[in-house]
Amino acid sequence: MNTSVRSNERVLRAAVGWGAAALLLLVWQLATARSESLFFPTPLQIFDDLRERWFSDGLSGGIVTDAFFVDITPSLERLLIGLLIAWSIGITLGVLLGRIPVVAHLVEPILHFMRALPGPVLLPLALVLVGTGTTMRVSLIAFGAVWPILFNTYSAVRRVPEGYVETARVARVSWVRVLFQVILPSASTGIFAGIRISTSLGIILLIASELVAASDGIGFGLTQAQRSFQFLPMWSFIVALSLLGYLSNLVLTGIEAGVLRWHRLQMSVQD
Amino acid sequence: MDSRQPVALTATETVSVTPHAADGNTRPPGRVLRSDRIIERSIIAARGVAGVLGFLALWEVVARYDLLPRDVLPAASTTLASSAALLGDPAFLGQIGATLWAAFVGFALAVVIAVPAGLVLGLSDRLHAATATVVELLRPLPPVGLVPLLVLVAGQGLEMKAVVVALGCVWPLLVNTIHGVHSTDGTAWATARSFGWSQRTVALRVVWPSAVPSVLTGVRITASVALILCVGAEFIGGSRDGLGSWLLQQSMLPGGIDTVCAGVVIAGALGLLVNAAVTALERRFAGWAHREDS
Amino acid sequence: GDDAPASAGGPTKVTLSIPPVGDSLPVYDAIAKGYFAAEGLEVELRPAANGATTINALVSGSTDLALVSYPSLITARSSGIPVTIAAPAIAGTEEYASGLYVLADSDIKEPADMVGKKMATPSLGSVGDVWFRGELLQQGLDPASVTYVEIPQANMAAALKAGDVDGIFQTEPTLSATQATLDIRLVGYQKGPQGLFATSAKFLEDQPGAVAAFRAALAKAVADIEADPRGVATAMMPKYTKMTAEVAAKMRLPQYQVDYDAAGVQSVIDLMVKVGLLKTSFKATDLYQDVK
Amino acid sequence: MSHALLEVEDLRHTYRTRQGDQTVLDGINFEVRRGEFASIVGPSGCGKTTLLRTLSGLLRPTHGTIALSGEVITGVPRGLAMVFQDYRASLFPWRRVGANVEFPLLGRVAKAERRSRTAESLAAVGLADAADKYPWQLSGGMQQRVAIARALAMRPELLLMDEPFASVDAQTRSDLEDLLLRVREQFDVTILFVTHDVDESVYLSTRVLSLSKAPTVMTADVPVPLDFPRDQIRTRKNPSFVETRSEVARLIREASPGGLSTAETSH
Amino acid sequence: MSHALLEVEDLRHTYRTRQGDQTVLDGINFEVRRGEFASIVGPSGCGKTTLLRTLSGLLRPTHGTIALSGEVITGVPRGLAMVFQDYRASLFPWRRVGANVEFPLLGRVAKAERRSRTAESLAAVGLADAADKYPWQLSGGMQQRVAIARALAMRPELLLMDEPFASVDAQTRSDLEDLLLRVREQFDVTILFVTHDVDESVYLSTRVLSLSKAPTVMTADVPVPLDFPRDQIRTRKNPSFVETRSEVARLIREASPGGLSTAETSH
Ligand SMILES: Nc1ncnc2c1ncn2[C@@H]1O[C@H](COP(=O)(O)OP(=O)(O)OP(=O)(O)O)[C@@H](O)[C@H]1O
Ligand SMILES: Nc1ncnc2c1ncn2[C@@H]1O[C@H](COP(=O)(O)OP(=O)(O)OP(=O)(O)O)[C@@H](O)[C@H]1O
Ligand SMILES: [Mg+2]
Ligand SMILES: [Mg+2]
Repeated sequence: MNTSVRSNERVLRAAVGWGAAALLLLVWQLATARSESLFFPTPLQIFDDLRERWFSDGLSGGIVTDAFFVDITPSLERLLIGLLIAWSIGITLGVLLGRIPVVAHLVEPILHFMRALPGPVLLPLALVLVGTGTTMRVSLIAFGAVWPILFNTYSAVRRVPEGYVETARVARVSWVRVLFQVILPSASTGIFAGIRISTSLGIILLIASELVAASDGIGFGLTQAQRSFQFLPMWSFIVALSLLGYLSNLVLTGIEAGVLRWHRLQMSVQD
Repeated sequence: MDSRQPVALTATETVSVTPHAADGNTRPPGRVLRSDRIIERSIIAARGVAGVLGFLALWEVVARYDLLPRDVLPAASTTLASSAALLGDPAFLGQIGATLWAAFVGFALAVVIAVPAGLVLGLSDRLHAATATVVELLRPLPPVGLVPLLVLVAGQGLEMKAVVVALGCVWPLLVNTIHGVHSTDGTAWATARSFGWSQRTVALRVVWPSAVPSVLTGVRITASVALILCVGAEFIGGSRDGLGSWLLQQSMLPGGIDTVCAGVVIAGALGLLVNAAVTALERRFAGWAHREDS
Repeated sequence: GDDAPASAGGPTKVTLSIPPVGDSLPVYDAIAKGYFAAEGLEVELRPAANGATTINALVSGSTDLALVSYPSLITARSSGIPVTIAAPAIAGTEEYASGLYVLADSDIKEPADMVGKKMATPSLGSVGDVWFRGELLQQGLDPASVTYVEIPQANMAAALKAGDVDGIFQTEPTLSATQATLDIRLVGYQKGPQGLFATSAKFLEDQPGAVAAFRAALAKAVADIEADPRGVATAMMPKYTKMTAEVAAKMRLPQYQVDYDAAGVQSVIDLMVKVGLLKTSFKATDLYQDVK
Repeated sequence: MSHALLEVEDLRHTYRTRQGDQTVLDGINFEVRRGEFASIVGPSGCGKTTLLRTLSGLLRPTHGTIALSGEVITGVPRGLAMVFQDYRASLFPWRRVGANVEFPLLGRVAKAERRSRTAESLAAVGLADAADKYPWQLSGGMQQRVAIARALAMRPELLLMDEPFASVDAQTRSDLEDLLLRVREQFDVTILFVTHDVDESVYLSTRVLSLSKAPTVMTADVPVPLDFPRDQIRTRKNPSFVETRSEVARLIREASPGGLSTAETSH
Repeated sequence: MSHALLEVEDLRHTYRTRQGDQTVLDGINFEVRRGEFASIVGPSGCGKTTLLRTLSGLLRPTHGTIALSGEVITGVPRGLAMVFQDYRASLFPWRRVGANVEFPLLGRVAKAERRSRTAESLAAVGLADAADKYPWQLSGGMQQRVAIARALAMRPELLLMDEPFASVDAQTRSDLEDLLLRVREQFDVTILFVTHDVDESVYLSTRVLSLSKAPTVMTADVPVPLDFPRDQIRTRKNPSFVETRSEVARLIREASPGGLSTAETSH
């Protein structure tokens, strides 16, 4: 396995991918530049606005503007806390369900039902039950994002070969180590898949939760721009969302690549 | 068994042939009878019912005795009664019909776009590399955040809802289809080629069937997402009809929380139904891929 | 129907987006009594979302007419969105009193006491918001010294009770419900034009007849209501919304406008400029056009 | 019939990988005549699978020609069938056993004919009853029999088999060996059989071809002086068997010095 | 040392399933003394795995006692290691070979000691170089050697092995057999070895225990009168080997009449 050749190829693929993306941007630019539509500014205008809005403070000013701390940071914070809650609950519950069939039988129908509840619509309920503060937003995000991680963990844990567990038991390994060194690593691919899905769901719910009773955040900014018919900022917020999703995915991919290195290698051997 | 017995390379006499499948399946070989499976299923079902009842009881108690910090949660009994009443209301059923239809249209749109695209991208490495970045940039866009913009372009009707649903469903379907194509076994591919089949025939007869389970998994995941997105779009975009806009109006009414709760319960039940339907579909068309489970 | 052209024989179909509240009473009355039909209109009702989304729907042509607030329309117009007034709708009165409420035992006696506190508003830049900021300005206070939180009307009572906010800007019909469960006190209210039926410039241009017919039908309904507000309300609200007859009977009604109150609207515009919600002022008369 | 069924001339293959080129086949020449059962033995990694993939047209060799019935092949030739080592992945799990056997005939052979060929092939491998099962409902040995039945249903002139019995247990393996010899008689098919089990190669074939380590050349072509039908116990006790076996084993050992245990890595 | 290393007394096990109860072990008695290599043979499904699972403490028997060094076991006892049949499901794919071998020692044995034991065990199975590879980068035989190394690193008094070589090919199998005999000497470990291959049992052991069909009892306890070291060719030619082998085969055949090949269907 010659890693330098591999990384060369990766660079090439990325270059082709970004080339295509740039091409698409160009098409977008040309199409919008000619239309003069109020609703569809050109990508150049959008990026200008984006930079102006959030990244114009220069190196001395710490690059990001004050608006960044109003529009972006609160959302990041809510998203992160919500996701962390969702992940901890989801993984814990998933392992419980996967290892104790009776628990699974008891709560599975209800969990499936709760999973099917449409997140944005829970907003009025959440407002009533949890109030209008950050708690409401974080719990909405956590509630929406917990399902994929829970169910992925559950099915991954169920699929952990019994041989692994028995091997550990014969070695008289404590249950804590069985959990952390056998069950969780063995289920880690499934868990990571769940983490990815839950992140994109979390972003959807973040936006939904910031639609009401908020005074900052991307969702709030988006609605305000939309309410005041400021289409350029509105697009900036949309692009910011896309970038947020892209970057969070990048981060997760990075972590996953580290943690699941063995799995990626194993897959490449079996190909 | 004399001295001319060849060395270990020959077949040594075995006591018996064990049905050890070479795939490491170490399940006891005992046959499971149909009636036993029924018994087992009913035990599981009974536990499920017990769980649901326990949950409802907990809800009832919490609501009755105001155990939550805010004393606004309607009781389980009240909510279920209003849900039942709603289900008897033809106007409300009409709203549900509208939601289901829009979710279906958007979902179908996503399938029609994503599955063929996934097949092509799965088969062509170059196209895959070329589109990867664009996909990665577009994928995280939360469709619900685009609703205001879409209302401007597509109004508040079926078109808008369908576009929101399709936008949300197209990516998981695409990813699952590509994954399905990639998971076609190399030997299966070589076997089909050894039949003297063209690339196209192989794609049609081997790659596609191999991809079906993964595609159907994508369908199962996205079907419930479709419903959630549709209701969300109606709720945020104030659509002309549908469960979401109905909930929106209820939530604006004083004391509407009871009906909102009832509507949410129905929305959840609807999601369960859709999921059950798609799971049945999956068992029917990709049962072979889930052989370990059955 | 979206953009259904007026066919020679049949009635003109228009879609109308309204919230299921007392503001929409003339519409319900006009439908029930056949005033629209008499004017050759067939009105299809549609639930309303927030003001901006509704205005977007007007522009996209998916809705022809919609009940929105003046600040929504004014903001849209100043951003160059081609929307205009189809007909005036409502104005605030002492009795209607859509305004700032606090808990009965609160220290807050007048809007100025809100400085440093939290106020719930149904949406930023809405009628109540504009009015409230104007009040502060008048007393030489900085409108930004109050924290504004967007909370749906239905959730305001709970937020006020829980102490999440110190004051709420409430309107009917939620107000009555809030008063039924919570001891609240009026601090100040907004007078003058509040809501209107908006339409797109394109619709007004293409179908001036339909707009004229719409105004005429509404005028008849408003006359009915002025003659017997309680009667109309108890008859119509339960029929078209989930409201019970008892609630409808007690419901407070706004002043329904038939004639365009250009001066009142101009003062809204000026106020919005003053509080910084609008960059440049324009003439209220630009918003309204007479049609045949 | 002036031509042998299969003629291989100066076949060379070099894998071009990122780690550099690796020459696997370095000039292979041989012929297989109609009716023969030729086994190819050679150390692991010497290129047996590569050879079979070039013969079946799945892989284009870097150099050299392959002719089937006198015609140089370019793609996958007609009249050829292949049985892979990995039975689990070579049967299609979404088709029942009968449908799997029928699969290569689709669009080529009329339905009635397909049905009868399928039934006949399945009967030949003793699986007439299993047509309606799914492959994964069968044991490994049975699955490999299905793969053989599928190959037979194609009525190939030449049947290529790549270590077909490597992943079944010893008892099943000897059952399958005898089955293969039986169907060979019944269907009158020419077989090229890759294995790395010397005993197996001698037991089954009329001729054993042995390969060196990579870069691979042919090191021997040993005829097997044993009559058919063969018998697991009697044939293996036969002095000719023992002698041929030792001969082939010696040839292989010479071609690839050193034990197996250090060479086996991966998959 | 008045006690045998392992004493099994009237061991019975009944699986309670929904289809009714199935008695698998029906009163098993035996002892294994320190230093012995005892093989257990018996027909498929007779309960060999069940027996090993009770001995290892993974399964609590319905009745009877098991004592290790005179102490009746309740859970998984100390001083015991087990090698499973399916090496793929017993090595952790996310740990490198060295880390796999080290795994049972974590938290019990100091780091330096762990390192040295791991190195020693891997060297003993001829895989000193493979410590930094992942298990799936190795061949099946090598993986099974890793599993053996892991068991050895635990320095068990008693090593239980459940058909450990059933899923590797014949050549590798005989290599592994010899390896096992070597490490047994080196580490001076007592081994209880389950197989259904009679030749293997005789070749490896000092003693062969044979089981009947279920409900299972012990039908024979045959000492193997062969010296160590053993040799794949010479030992198997030895008349004592041939005789013991026939004896055991006869005992088994008597215990379980009936053929095989029809029995194979699966899952
Ligand atoms: N697609 C490929 N790309 C690069 N190298 C390959 C490829 N396929 C095989 N090789 C290499 O070519 C050599 C011969 O492989 P091949 O599979 O033909 O051997 P084999 O004789 O069939 O071995 P075995 O007995 O293990 O099946 C090996 O060293 C292998 O690593
Ligand atoms: N967990 C279980 N529950 C119920 N029955 C079981 C269970 N495990 C094994 N059995 C049954 O007990 C019997 C003995 O099984 P066991 O696996 O011990 O046999 P074995 O001798 O190891 O067979 P093999 O040689 O095939 O490995 C079988 O009939 C099997 O069906
Ligand atoms: Mg090979
Ligand atoms: Mg067993």
